[in-house]
Amino acid sequence: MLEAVLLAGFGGQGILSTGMLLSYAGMEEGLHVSWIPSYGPEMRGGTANCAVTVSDAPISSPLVTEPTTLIAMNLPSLEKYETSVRPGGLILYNASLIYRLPERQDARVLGVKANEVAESIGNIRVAANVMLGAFIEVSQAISLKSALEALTKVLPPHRHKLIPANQKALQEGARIAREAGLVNSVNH
Amino acid sequence: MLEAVLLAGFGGQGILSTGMLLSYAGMEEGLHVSWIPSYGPEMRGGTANCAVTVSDAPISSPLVTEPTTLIAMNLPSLEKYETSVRPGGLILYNASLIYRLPERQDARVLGVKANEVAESIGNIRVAANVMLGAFIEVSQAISLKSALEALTKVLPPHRHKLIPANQKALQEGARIAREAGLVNSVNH
Amino acid sequence: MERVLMKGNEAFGEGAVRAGCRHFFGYPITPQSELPHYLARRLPEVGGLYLQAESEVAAINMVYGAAAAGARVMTSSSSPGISLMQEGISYIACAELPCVVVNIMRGGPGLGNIAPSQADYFQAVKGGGHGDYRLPVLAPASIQEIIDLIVLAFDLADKYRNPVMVVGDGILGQMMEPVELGPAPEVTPPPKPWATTGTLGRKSRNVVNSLYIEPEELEKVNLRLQAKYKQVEQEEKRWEEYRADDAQVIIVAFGMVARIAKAVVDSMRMAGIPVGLIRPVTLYPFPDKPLAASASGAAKAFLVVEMNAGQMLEDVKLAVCGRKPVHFYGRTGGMVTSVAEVEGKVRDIWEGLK
Amino acid sequence: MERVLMKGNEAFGEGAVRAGCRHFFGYPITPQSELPHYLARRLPEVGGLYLQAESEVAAINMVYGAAAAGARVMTSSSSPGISLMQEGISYIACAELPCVVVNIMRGGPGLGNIAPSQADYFQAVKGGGHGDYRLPVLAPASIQEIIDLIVLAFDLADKYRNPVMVVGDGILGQMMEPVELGPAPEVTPPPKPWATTGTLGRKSRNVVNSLYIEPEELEKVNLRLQAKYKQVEQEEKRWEEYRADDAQVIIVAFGMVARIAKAVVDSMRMAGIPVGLIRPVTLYPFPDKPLAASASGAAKAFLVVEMNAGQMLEDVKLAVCGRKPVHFYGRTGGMVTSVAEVEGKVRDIWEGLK
Amino acid sequence: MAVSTKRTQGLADKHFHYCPGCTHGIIHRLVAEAIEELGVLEKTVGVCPVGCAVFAYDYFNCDMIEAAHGRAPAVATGVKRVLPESVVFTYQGDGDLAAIGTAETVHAAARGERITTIFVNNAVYGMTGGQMAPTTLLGQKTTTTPFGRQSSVAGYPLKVSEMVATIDGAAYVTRVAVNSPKNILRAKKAILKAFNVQLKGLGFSLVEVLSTCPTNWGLSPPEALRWVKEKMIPVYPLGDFKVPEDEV
Amino acid sequence: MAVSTKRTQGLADKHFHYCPGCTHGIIHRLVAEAIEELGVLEKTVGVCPVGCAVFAYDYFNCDMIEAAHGRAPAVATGVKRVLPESVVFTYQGDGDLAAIGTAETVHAAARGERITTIFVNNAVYGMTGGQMAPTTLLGQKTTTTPFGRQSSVAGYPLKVSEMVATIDGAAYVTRVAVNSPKNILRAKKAILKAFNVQLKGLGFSLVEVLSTCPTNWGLSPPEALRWVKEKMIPVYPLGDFKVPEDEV
Amino acid sequence: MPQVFFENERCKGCELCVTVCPKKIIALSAGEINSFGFHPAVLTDGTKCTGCGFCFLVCPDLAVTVVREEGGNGESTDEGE
Amino acid sequence: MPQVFFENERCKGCELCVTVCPKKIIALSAGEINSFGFHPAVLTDGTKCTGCGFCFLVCPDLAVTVVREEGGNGESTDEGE
Ligand SMILES: Cc1ncc(C[n+]2csc(CCOP(=O)(O)OP(=O)(O)O)c2C)c(N)n1
Ligand SMILES: Cc1ncc(C[n+]2csc(CCOP(=O)(O)OP(=O)(O)O)c2C)c(N)n1
Ligand code: SF4
Ligand code: SF4
Ligand code: SF4
Ligand code: SF4
Ligand code: SF4
Ligand code: SF4
Ligand SMILES: [Mg+2]
Ligand SMILES: [Mg+2]
Repeated sequence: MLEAVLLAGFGGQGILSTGMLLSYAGMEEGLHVSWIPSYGPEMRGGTANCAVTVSDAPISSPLVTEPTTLIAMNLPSLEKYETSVRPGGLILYNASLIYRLPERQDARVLGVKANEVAESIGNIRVAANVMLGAFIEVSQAISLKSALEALTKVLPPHRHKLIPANQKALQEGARIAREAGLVNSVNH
Repeated sequence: MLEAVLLAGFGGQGILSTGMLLSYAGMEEGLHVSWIPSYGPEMRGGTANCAVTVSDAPISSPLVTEPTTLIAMNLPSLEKYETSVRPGGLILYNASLIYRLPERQDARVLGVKANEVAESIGNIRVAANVMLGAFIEVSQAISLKSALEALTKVLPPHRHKLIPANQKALQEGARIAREAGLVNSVNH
Repeated sequence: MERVLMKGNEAFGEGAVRAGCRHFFGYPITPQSELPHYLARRLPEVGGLYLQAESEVAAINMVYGAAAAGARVMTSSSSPGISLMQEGISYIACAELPCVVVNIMRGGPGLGNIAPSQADYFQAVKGGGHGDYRLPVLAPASIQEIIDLIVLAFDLADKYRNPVMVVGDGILGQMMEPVELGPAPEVTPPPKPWATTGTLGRKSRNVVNSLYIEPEELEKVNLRLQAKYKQVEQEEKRWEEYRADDAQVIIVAFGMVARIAKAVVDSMRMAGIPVGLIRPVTLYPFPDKPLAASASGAAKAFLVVEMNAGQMLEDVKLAVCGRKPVHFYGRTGGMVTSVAEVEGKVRDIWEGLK
Repeated sequence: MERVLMKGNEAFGEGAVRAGCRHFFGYPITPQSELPHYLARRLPEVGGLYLQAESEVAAINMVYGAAAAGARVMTSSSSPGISLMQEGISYIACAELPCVVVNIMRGGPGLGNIAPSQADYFQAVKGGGHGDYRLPVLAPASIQEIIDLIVLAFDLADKYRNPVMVVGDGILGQMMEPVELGPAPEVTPPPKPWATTGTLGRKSRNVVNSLYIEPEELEKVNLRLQAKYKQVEQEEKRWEEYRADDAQVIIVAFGMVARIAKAVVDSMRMAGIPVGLIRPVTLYPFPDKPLAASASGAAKAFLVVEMNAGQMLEDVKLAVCGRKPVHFYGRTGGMVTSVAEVEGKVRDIWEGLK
Repeated sequence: MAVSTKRTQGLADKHFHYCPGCTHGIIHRLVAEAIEELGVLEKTVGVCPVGCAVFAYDYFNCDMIEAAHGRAPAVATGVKRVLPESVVFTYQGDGDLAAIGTAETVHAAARGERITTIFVNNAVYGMTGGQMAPTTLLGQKTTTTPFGRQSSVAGYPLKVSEMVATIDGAAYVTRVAVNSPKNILRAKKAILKAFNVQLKGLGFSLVEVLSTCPTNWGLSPPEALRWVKEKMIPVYPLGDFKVPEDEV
Repeated sequence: MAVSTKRTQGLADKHFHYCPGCTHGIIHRLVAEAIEELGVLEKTVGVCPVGCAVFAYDYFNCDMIEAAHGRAPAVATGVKRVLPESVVFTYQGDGDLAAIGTAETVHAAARGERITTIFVNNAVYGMTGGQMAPTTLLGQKTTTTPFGRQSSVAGYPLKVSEMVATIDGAAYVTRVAVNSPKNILRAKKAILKAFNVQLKGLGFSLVEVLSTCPTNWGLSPPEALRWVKEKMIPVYPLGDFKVPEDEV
Repeated sequence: MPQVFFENERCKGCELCVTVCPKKIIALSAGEINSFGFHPAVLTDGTKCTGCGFCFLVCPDLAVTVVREEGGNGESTDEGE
Repeated sequence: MPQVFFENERCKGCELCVTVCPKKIIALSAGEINSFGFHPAVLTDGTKCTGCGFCFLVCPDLAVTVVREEGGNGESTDEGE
């Protein structure tokens, strides 16, 4: 198993910490993991991406140039990275901010209204975790349980009050993915 | 003809401008010349050396590591450079400040009390020109006349009042050399 | 042993603490910021000092002072900031003081950008400052290796009384991987009887200096430095070979790029192409031996891959010395080579060999 | 034509004035002081400006501003000061601004001394600053050549929109030789439509910049720079050959050392030993062609002579590429090679060849 | 007659990249308006810093130069000495101007360089992630003073205007803030005056502007405005520190 | 009882390399005497500049470090932070401290660094051949202001003490001169006080000493003393610019 | 009557205009969201607007335009401390 | 009576002591010359010396030693402006 996930969007969507959560949970499951961020010069609102690799074998190259999964949190990210996804890969997109369907015919695709879900939970910054919940559900790369537990490790103690919201986000994402069923690229 | 002259002493003795004078006069005679200074970090009183090459052929290397003539203005300079003089070369030393004879047996040697002469002329800074006068007399590398004339070019206009003193110094040096006759290394 | 997920930049900091470094002077710059952030928190915990300097120029000169006073001391920066340190590094090298300088390289030249790069190779290994001096330069390729090499860096600095540079790029600095910290190593820096601590009863005064007004004296200093560098070249070359034994195409790459190259080696081997990797761990002294050996052995061609326009390439050519062709593939400006690109390049070379 | 006796440092200044340079920014340092002294007097005479900066860092950034405003501008310094300019030079190279930087090298590393040296070769030709940039580097060997090359330096800077470095050593800077100035050359710097002069009616704004936050963009800039350097390498290699045609031992030396080498060539020829000299006039681009040609021709051995521990040596080795042995003789710390020492070295090589 | 708060011609038609509520945007507008109102847009050359305002060359609608970190006054000097008729300004943060660029600032002032410096003091290094600046307040938490700035370790806030005012070549030195409409209007006047001092050739002019960094202060933008008023202004009092003699 | 003006133990038994009549030598003696009298010679680390005092490491009889040009305060900071119990001083010229080292000086002061800086203001770059310094007087001829320093080109003399006194971490800032026996005695007291401020941990102390450079001023040594009195002191008035609060 | 326009795509929802409006008639739109993910500012009751221009003055992103009659109650009446 | 000694090899003949001596009893030796080429300072009339120490204070090269009785008329009597 090797999942090379690219999470892409802009700052403030919680992308980097979501990627970290995935890595952490993977490590706790005994998998090999790596996490690589990349962001623009803006402190807030600029691009924020991160690449997470989760694998049962040692990771030679942690760089993700051809992701197995793209989690696109806004339109520019989808536009920039859609073509790089591996054939047969997965595209999860934030349907709150992306109004068009991905064009790739050879990838599995699922849209999740992450902003709406996050706002309904009461914290826009958990949007990316909604997507992560969906990813875990679809990919089964790690268990949802590991992710839920890893929150305590990833969030610093003074942020632990945010754990419930984040758990909710993961769970909601997973639920939506479960209920939606995956849009299969071949027939969407 | 190639004269590679090393003038060495400490700052304030007029060494660098004396070397310049020799170069200038040589150039005016149509010879190839070069002038290289070297000094310590002190502004006054530290070591001040200069190497002048005067030649009737183009000068490939202007560096003087084995001078044909050493003009030593103080004891440390004599001690440092005496051994570098070419066999058969010339050592002129400032007998005002150097109380011992050079030890080289294979060089021609002449001592001139340059400080005393300069003070008698009324300007200690012409001491090196006293030595230059002596050098010109002994070596005939250039004519004394060229040196006397070149003073107007080497001294900046606001220093032209010093020309008589410098001329005097050159002439006195030449006279002393003429009168002394050269201490031949073989029999001193 | 507990595995913890750690950022590269933090690993540099924790590694330094484990190496007994208690003084850090630096000036913020992306993409190495997590390193000072980490140490600003961590050093006071162990009785150490994090001090933010007013500039990189000041930082390196604070390092000079702290090293002169006998401390294990570190600074870190990224490309433009390292350029500003060149005068200071030259001074430290001449005064023979031990210290560690970390450069998390970013896209250049100029302000460039904050994306990963390896374009300060020349500056690091040939000496971007004035005069004949050299720095041992270490290039870790994983977070775990950062922890290990930073300890080595301090040891080499003390052993040779010389600044040591550790280079990474923005990816290495900001990525996270699990590391096993293990028990802290025993750290026993050698005594520093030359340190300017105040004489405190010592009979003779200590002077830390790089001024030698007499050329004869300065030449002696240079001869001593050159002898030291010769020793470094004899004793400190480090490299990793990966499936290189029987390889006909040898990839040469350092740092993060070597990770990519490893993936290429694996995929090419699966495709039946005998590719191997030689990864310099020390960039200076450059591990020319394994390259020379390959050049006289199984290797039919070399491929140097760098995130620059071809800098280490020159050292590889010097090592191979015309015996086998040396190819180059590089990306610049913060672009990162993909596995596929390098595979393509290897295939081309392989076709050419047939 | 009138011959005048001129100091090397003054010749740099007068050459710049003849090249149409009207702006100089610098910070004092030995052994180049006569250059600013000269220009402080001379520039006002021709309506120009001499401005003393508060540091070398400020000086190079004033140069950046003046070049951006479209001026022909120069700065000069010596080794430690040039180290401080490395960040600025990298910026100027990336922003593609023309300017001339003079380095009168002195003994290093560190504070070193003020004696002559060539130990900043690496810094000059490989780029002491961060990132992949290059500077054309010119190395005059006589006062007359200073006058000529400084004009060339400004022309190359404008032609390539790149900083150009001219290097000498303390001897060259402070020695005097007669020069023939001749009539001032016609100077017609190319138009600079990119200069930030205020828009003054121009439709689009000009921006001088070295920041390209997107790696894709910065890579494009780097590719443009690399293409430019390739052109420089094709068009601008300059060297002097002296009795090299049939020489079996080729001395390679630049600057003042080449003058010494010339004397050695003459004396060795007189002794019946076929020695020649190849003197790089451009250190970058390095004149590898004549070396490669000799290596495949009459030459049986090369002797690189430098006032450093062996820096140009690497470029010579890259050019000779293992075809013939390359020997080295160097003095450091401000010590100057004597003719006799080099003769001795040549004799040894010659004996070895027999 | 209907008037509207028209977008100044001094700004290019670009969206700012600044964080929500960051007052860099306000200061940009004020500078641009001043240049436009003085009618010197065509002969102005601006010099940007390295700091959050690094992209200011995309925003100001005149020729622009991006300087190395801290060196904007030196770069501006180069431009102004080549083009004495031009109007040259630098726009610099407190890391850029008051830390790494200290010497360049002091000496541009000492030379009486006829340039205008807009000094944005937000008590922190914004762009690089909220490290301590020389102007960080005592007790203020930053990423490099995680326990709050302690004078015993990290010294005291540097009062740039007070310091620069002691320098003979400085003609106009003032401190303003952009934390309220009233202060914004005052800031505008100060910026206009600074450019006028330059146009009259009186010497170096510096306007220190207290600005916010909600992101790195960990405050909402409205809280940040309050923090300027309650915390910063007491340490950095507003007002003129030096005015040209013919204008006292 | 016979007393004699004994050579201080604070100086090594070396001849100074300074030009005849250069008052660097007097200042060396005062600093050395102060260190000796305070009984701290064994725990003192001195930092020399690049400037005519570059060889000061040969003269002061304690551990010494030669710093890069202008960086002595940074080097001193490194030492003092590693060895808080040591006594650390820098000895710097006006090129070293007031030009290239401006930032290092200002920030050592801002940090309240517990070091003592002896600032030798001789209005010129002595070592490198008499170029203009930031402190060169208006109209003064130097090798780089051959027609006299003009404010329109080269700006105004920088008043370092006045400037540094505005900085919060500076505890003691004073200006003295060594142009007469009386002023020499005062200078000695100031230097003693500066070291005391350091020993008490009160912060940064700076003693600006007006000094001569007969060589580059083109004056005889006695004329040079007069020039200090008649030309320099009017521009650089003597006196305290800041004294520690508990001592006012 | 003065008129205030918000340019939605420029607005970053920072609420500075909300804070300084003396009439408290600006709020962030609850429902709307621009393409950067921000809730832009809107007028809650335009009729109360005095045209003071504070919202314009304080907006860091030039998202606000205020149109008013000259001589109307404008910037000068209330200095908005 | 106070005594003043000059260390000839240290003296650079700068005349600062000559200038500050209130009794004008110091001069450069006309005949003597030290090994650096300087004419060292000498006392012209030691009997007039007050032991004020100004020559010591001003000598940059530590070439002067003044020995006097404690309590004698010393530094404090005349401040040597
Ligand atoms: C030589 C150099 N050192 C450090 C940096 C990194 N750097 C970029 S911006 C900055 C400080 C920004 O702070 P400030 O000047 O206060 O501007 P702000 O972002 O707060 O507006 C630093 C240290 C750099 N680009 N170059
Ligand atoms: C980086 C660098 N720049 C310049 C120099 C050259 N330099 C040596 S001393 C000096 C100035 C000396 O003047 P000052 O500090 O006033 O001391 P003084 O000699 O007058 O006592 C300069 C510019 C240097 N050594 N290093
Ligand atoms: S980081 Fe701070 S200064 Fe920078 S744009 Fe954001 S709020 Fe403004
Ligand atoms: S050059 Fe000036 S400062 Fe330097 S030693 Fe001579 S007189 Fe003193
Ligand atoms: S113009 Fe004034 S009253 Fe009207 S909306 Fe804006 S701030 Fe409120
Ligand atoms: S101040 Fe501007 S950006 Fe902020 S909420 Fe109001 S309109 Fe939007
Ligand atoms: S002690 Fe006083 S009176 Fe005696 S010689 Fe010295 S200066 Fe003159
Ligand atoms: S002051 Fe000192 S050096 Fe000068 S003349 Fe007198 S004794 Fe000699
Ligand atoms: Mg800031
Ligand atoms: Mg000075």
